[in-house]
Amino acid sequence: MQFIRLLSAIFLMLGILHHAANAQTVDDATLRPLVQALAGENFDNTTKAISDLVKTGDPRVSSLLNALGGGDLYVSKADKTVFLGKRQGSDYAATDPVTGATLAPVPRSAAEKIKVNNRLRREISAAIGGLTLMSENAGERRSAAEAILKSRDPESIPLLDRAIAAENDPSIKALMSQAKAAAVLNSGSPDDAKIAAIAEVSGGNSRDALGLLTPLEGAEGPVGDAARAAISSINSELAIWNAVQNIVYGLSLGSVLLLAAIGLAITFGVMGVINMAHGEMVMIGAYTTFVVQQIIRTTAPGIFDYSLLIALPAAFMASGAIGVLIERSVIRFLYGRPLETLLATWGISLVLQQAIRSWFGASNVQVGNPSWMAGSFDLGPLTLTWSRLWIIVFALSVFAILQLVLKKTMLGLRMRAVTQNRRMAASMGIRTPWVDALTFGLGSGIAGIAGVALSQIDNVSPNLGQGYIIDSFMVVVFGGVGNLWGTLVGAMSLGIANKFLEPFAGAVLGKILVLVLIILFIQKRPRGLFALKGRAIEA
Amino acid sequence: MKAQDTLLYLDGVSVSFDGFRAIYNLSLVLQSGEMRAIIGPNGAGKTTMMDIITGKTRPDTGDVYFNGEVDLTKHDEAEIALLGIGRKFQKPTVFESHTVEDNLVLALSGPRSAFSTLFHRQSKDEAERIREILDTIRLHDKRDWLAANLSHGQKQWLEIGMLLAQDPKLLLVDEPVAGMTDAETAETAKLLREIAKTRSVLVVEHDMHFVRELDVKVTCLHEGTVLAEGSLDFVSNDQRVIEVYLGR
Amino acid sequence: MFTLPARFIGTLAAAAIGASLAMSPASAADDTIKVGILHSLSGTMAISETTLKDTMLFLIEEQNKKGGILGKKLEAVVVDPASDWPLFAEKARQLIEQDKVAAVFGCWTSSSRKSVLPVFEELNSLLFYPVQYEGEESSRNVFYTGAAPNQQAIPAVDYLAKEEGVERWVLAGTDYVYPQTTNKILKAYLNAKGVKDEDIMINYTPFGHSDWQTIVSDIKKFGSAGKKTAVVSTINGDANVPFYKELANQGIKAEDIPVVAFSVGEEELAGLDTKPLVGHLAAWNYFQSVDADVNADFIKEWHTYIKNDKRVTNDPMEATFIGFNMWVKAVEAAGTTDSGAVIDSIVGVSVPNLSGGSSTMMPNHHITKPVLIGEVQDDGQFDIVYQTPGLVVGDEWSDYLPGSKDLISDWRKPMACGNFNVASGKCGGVTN
Amino acid sequence: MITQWFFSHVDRRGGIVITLLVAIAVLVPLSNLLLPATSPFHVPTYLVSLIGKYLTYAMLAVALDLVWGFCGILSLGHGAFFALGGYAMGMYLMRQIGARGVYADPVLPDFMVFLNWKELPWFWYGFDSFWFAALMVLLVPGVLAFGFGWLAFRSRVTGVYLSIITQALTYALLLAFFRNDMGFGGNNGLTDFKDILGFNIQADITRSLLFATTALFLALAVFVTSFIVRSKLGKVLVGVRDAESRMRFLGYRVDRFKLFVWTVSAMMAGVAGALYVPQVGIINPSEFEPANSIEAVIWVAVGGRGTIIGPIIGAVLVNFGKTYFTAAFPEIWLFALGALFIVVTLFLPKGILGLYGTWKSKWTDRTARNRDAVLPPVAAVRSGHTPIPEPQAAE
Repeated sequence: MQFIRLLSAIFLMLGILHHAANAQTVDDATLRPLVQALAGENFDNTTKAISDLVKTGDPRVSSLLNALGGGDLYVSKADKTVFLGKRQGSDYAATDPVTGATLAPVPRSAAEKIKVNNRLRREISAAIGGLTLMSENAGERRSAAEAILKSRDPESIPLLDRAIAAENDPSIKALMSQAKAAAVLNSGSPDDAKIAAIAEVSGGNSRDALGLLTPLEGAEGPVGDAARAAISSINSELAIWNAVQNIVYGLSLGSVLLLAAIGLAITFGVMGVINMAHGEMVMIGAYTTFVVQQIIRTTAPGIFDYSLLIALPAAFMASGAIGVLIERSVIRFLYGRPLETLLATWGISLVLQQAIRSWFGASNVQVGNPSWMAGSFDLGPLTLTWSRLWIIVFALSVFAILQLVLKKTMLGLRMRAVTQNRRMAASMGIRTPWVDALTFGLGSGIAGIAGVALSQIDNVSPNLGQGYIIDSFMVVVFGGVGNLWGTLVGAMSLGIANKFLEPFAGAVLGKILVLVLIILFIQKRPRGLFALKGRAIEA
Repeated sequence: MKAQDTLLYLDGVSVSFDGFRAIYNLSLVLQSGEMRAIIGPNGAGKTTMMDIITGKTRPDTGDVYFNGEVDLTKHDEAEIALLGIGRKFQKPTVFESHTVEDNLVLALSGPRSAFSTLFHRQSKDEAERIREILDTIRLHDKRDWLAANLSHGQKQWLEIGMLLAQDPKLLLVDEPVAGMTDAETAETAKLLREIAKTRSVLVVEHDMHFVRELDVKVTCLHEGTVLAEGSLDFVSNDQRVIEVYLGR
Repeated sequence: MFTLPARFIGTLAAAAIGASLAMSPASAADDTIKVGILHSLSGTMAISETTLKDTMLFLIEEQNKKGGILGKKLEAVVVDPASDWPLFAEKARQLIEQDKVAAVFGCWTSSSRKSVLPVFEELNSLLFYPVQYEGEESSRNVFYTGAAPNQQAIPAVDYLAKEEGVERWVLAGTDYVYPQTTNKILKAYLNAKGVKDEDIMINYTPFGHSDWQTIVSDIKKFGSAGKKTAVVSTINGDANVPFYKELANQGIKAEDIPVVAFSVGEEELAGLDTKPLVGHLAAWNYFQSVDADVNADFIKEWHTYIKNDKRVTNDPMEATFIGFNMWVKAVEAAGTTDSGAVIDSIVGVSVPNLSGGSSTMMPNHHITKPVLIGEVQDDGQFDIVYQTPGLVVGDEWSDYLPGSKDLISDWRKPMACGNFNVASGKCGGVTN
Repeated sequence: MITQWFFSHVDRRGGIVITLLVAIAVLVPLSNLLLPATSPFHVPTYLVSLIGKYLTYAMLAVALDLVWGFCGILSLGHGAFFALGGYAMGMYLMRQIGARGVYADPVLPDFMVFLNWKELPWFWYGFDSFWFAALMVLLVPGVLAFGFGWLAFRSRVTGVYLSIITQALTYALLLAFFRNDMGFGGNNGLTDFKDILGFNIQADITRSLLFATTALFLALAVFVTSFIVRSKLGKVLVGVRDAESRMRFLGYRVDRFKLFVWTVSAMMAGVAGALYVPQVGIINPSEFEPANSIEAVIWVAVGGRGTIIGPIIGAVLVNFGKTYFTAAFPEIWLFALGALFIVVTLFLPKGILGLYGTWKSKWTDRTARNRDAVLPPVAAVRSGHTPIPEPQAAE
């Protein structure tokens, strides 16, 4: 019922609005009580206050409502006056919402924010939408159209007609006609108009269209038929998109797995160290990101967007250094005894976890997304998030770089020499201990930069590593120990398999099925996807 | 020539590992009771041939028959071993954490199933046979040693001893005297000739002196196929053999 | 050749002796009352539980400043059950039998509570359990100071239906008992309110699930069917951060599809940039943002104790605070720490809670609390948008589950029964 | 006669351990039940169940060592068999609760009632009988191990590949048992047991009896293990461990031997789990955690693999350490535990017993050589070589 009432409120005010094409101003005396009313005891009063304000059609209203929505409107506890506030230390820098005159700053304890909940936010945006449909600013017009597309309010049809006529930005125009069609479908308009509208919406984003059409599905007569037809065609289109979505999501999951596993592909795959501390290397990378961001937040907030770029080398260094340390102090005594490495590295992982826990505390730390990683973009009806996309790109480039290092550099050459025939390499004058340390350091370092990426999508806590260690081993073994390409293909195929299973099996069963698949697959290929020719490097 | 009434019969056998032809159209026949020496430069496919016979590698084409009727390509290592083909590796592989005696016990012919071994107790004549073998391979006084502590030559012998214990119809011996002193080499040759009295033996060897001491029919392999066959003198006078060994 | 067996015997003996040493009260001063703290300090649950350990130490210190109880100082005995459920049972037994603690404050997950429950009943000791849980339990020896489903889930759903006009529901949870039960209760409740099954989507994910792409986009799909949709999240602590990050990135705004969570508090938000999440909701019995003097003081003292004014407070901390004070009051009333006496004296004890009112221990060993609903703010705090007018009594046996709707619990004598069946009039559950 | 047969199948160590276990099986319960709590020799109930728990872990370790130490199969999923055995026992104990559950449902366990299940799922049938449950304790892990092993060993999956798929196995089971729909009580698992074979599960007498049973079963496990190890089959296993392919060329069907010992070991683990549950009072999916299986491996390594009693020492030591540290320094105990593992690997590469084992076998070997008077130069040079080679996860 609440919902209907709020709609009717909006109808009402918009109804008035489109009489007043060019908004007339009202004097402050009439506006002030309305503004005061915004600080009502409950949300219903505030709702009413909003619609009253809108009725005045005064240009100041839209900015006022914006302020309200943004939570910049406060009311002083003492004399209950409403003012526009800005945080300033322990005070609010206050300005008069009506006149815009600057007032004496109000101590924060003496004022409280005017509460806004989701419902109010919706009403505000709808109201502003009505107010700003004819605005000069294209951005405002666009958001106005979007707002109406959501509220689907029939009363706004004539207003929209004029807006569309006046509009010269094609994209906004399209949006407006979408909004109009939506409104038409929601109104008592004649069938032919509705059928036209159905055609109109079917042209737009198929998922929104589905949302608009489903209510009509039950309707009889030509409208119902048109709706049903449109829906079925949209659904068939969506079916294809779902497959695409599974693949894209699968790749993104795959690249997360790849990132987690690729360091292990070196320490375990190439060196044969059953490195149970690998996850902790990832964790250290993530915490390095946190530290870097902390420093940036305090010293140079301006460059926060570049924090990750700074974190990458830092994380590589941090994890890499610790890796070298571990190799020199423990692992090097264990070559040729791979199973001991399992034991020792397990111990190391416990120590590292506890160290981080004692240092940074047991709870999650906050790692922020730089703006270029936040948000998403649409590919057809699919929503792809930037962070995921970047992680795919990142994972692949890490892989490529690693391949280059191994294939093209002197270090890589030596690494391969040592891992293939330690004694021979040594007798050829390669300082094997040095190479070992660097190799392990490289693997750990890579794990570290993986941590930077994972910190963007997962929570950063002392348990971070534990969450990835098993999957990482699965990937490396599935792909074939000692083969980087195997790791790549392994990660991607596991990711995609997971995503195709998830929709009908559910996340839990899906994961179980993937594990079973791995077990069965190993029966067919006892040496993994890309079995290494000749003497396989393995435990 | 037919597979019947031969002990080992390879005909037109070929195998290649991703492009590289290890064995190409190899044919070789071994009569029962015969000892044959296989020579040939490195990479001639000697070891691969043994792998094929013992079921470690499956040939791409060609027939491999044992006793005239058993198609070896259809069996795995264990089955082939039980058929009576014993193999000694180039690098001596004995069970280092077992004593000399236990190594022989494991090799000793007899039931091989899990349960029979679980409740197996050593019988008189088994003990007797072990004693014999220990004498033959001259390790009697070291029966309690861990195999790990034997010298290289002693390991070679222990492995031969294990072959005997297996009591095979056919022995495949891969470079038995590699890394042996001359004295040991001579001893080994003697030993093998002794063995050859009762069994067929296929010896792969580089060492010409040793082959000469064996003084048996020689087959020379090159690039996975038979280059020449006959007495050592005949083979070593063969022009192509000389080319292969001395290079052009 | 006996060196080895000797060593072996030695080991066993050492183990036995050492164990008894380890277990024997560490420097047992008789002029103190021992309080056991049974929260994981390592392993997966350390994230949530470590704070509660600190809270207990803080409360005990405060109490000692006031002179302790019955003229004796309180002494905390901290152990680490390491997120390992059987270890919880072992540690509980150790605290009670060896350290002779008067009461134990601890556990977070239901599994840990279930594993220690028999120990407390066998040894007749006291456990104060400070976390919201699925209900369906009432033990003579356990005091549930966290929320039962009716003190969290149902008011939240009501709010969404009334204030947000939600008609279509996604019940998303981690695949374990608390979400499963809560969702069962909610589904029954929603159906009772006339919501059709096709308007309810139930989805479960494994523990620590970190890849939410598919599910979030499914929620989007489900939400685009023309009816106002909301997500009721019983997703377990660890998986929340990636879930919200995905929500934010896929641009699901609270105005479009609000998410109300039962396991997300200030502590969890601490790991998140909340700007994109403004408006999503959580239902608790306490928020740090509660505007009450007692709360302000508590936060101030807490910050001075922990020497870090960034540290947040949250609902389980309040539950611990309430539980501890109830215990203190009950002990003082009974004049002894003896379990039996305390169990009798604690029912009806009423102490101030942090939201300005006061909470009372009910005969079913659950407590009365207000239910608050808050919207996430960009500063990682919650803005309280709704509060139940009165206090809600914790309902241990849900009225929406056929198995338990006839059950009540009342530990006062003479009934003293945890599962009294009003239908059959007998103690001891349903008899069908 | 029997004793003579018995001792012909265990070495001195084994014999002593077994006698020792039998001894504590008798003494500990007696001291717990008869001696007054004041007496210095009184073992409190708390310790009884605690040590009882250690012994079940020890049994798991022995089982693991049988496949890893003697056959070179590194299982990172043995916890799964342990847990399955535990669940079989747990289901029996659940059925024993009967109408004493909170909902007083005569048949359905509580968690089924509040999940609103109407009748018992088929796989719960029969568990009201102890002997059926006992059979399942052996069969469920046994059959799973057999099926798994049959696939894996036949297709010659070895080394880390095998280790990792065993881990996948236990991980998959973990996820599966978490699900309420599986009908095993979800993550809360099975708990709140009342009695076993009519004995109140919380009574001291029951605990003592359970302890005694555990000790005796551990003794049995030690006997079975040493019987296997000392038989010719044991020699074959070690052969497989050190040179698998050589074994094949000797005509042994390696896969069958592996399968045999693998299945036996799994059953042993199952029994351990079954004894664990009534003493701990709960079984839930966390027992399937891959970390638990890895810990078991660590017990064996610490104690010394390839020996029969090393695993027992390792299991008891590590778990005692855990009990002690988590109480003594709850904040930092992980440092201690982690350090322990690192130190053991670095300085006791073959575990606590390894030191001894190395020394001993060298000694016997040398005496053998001295007796043989002739000391071959090579042997002299290589006398530094440790006769117990690494059990290789793969040849």
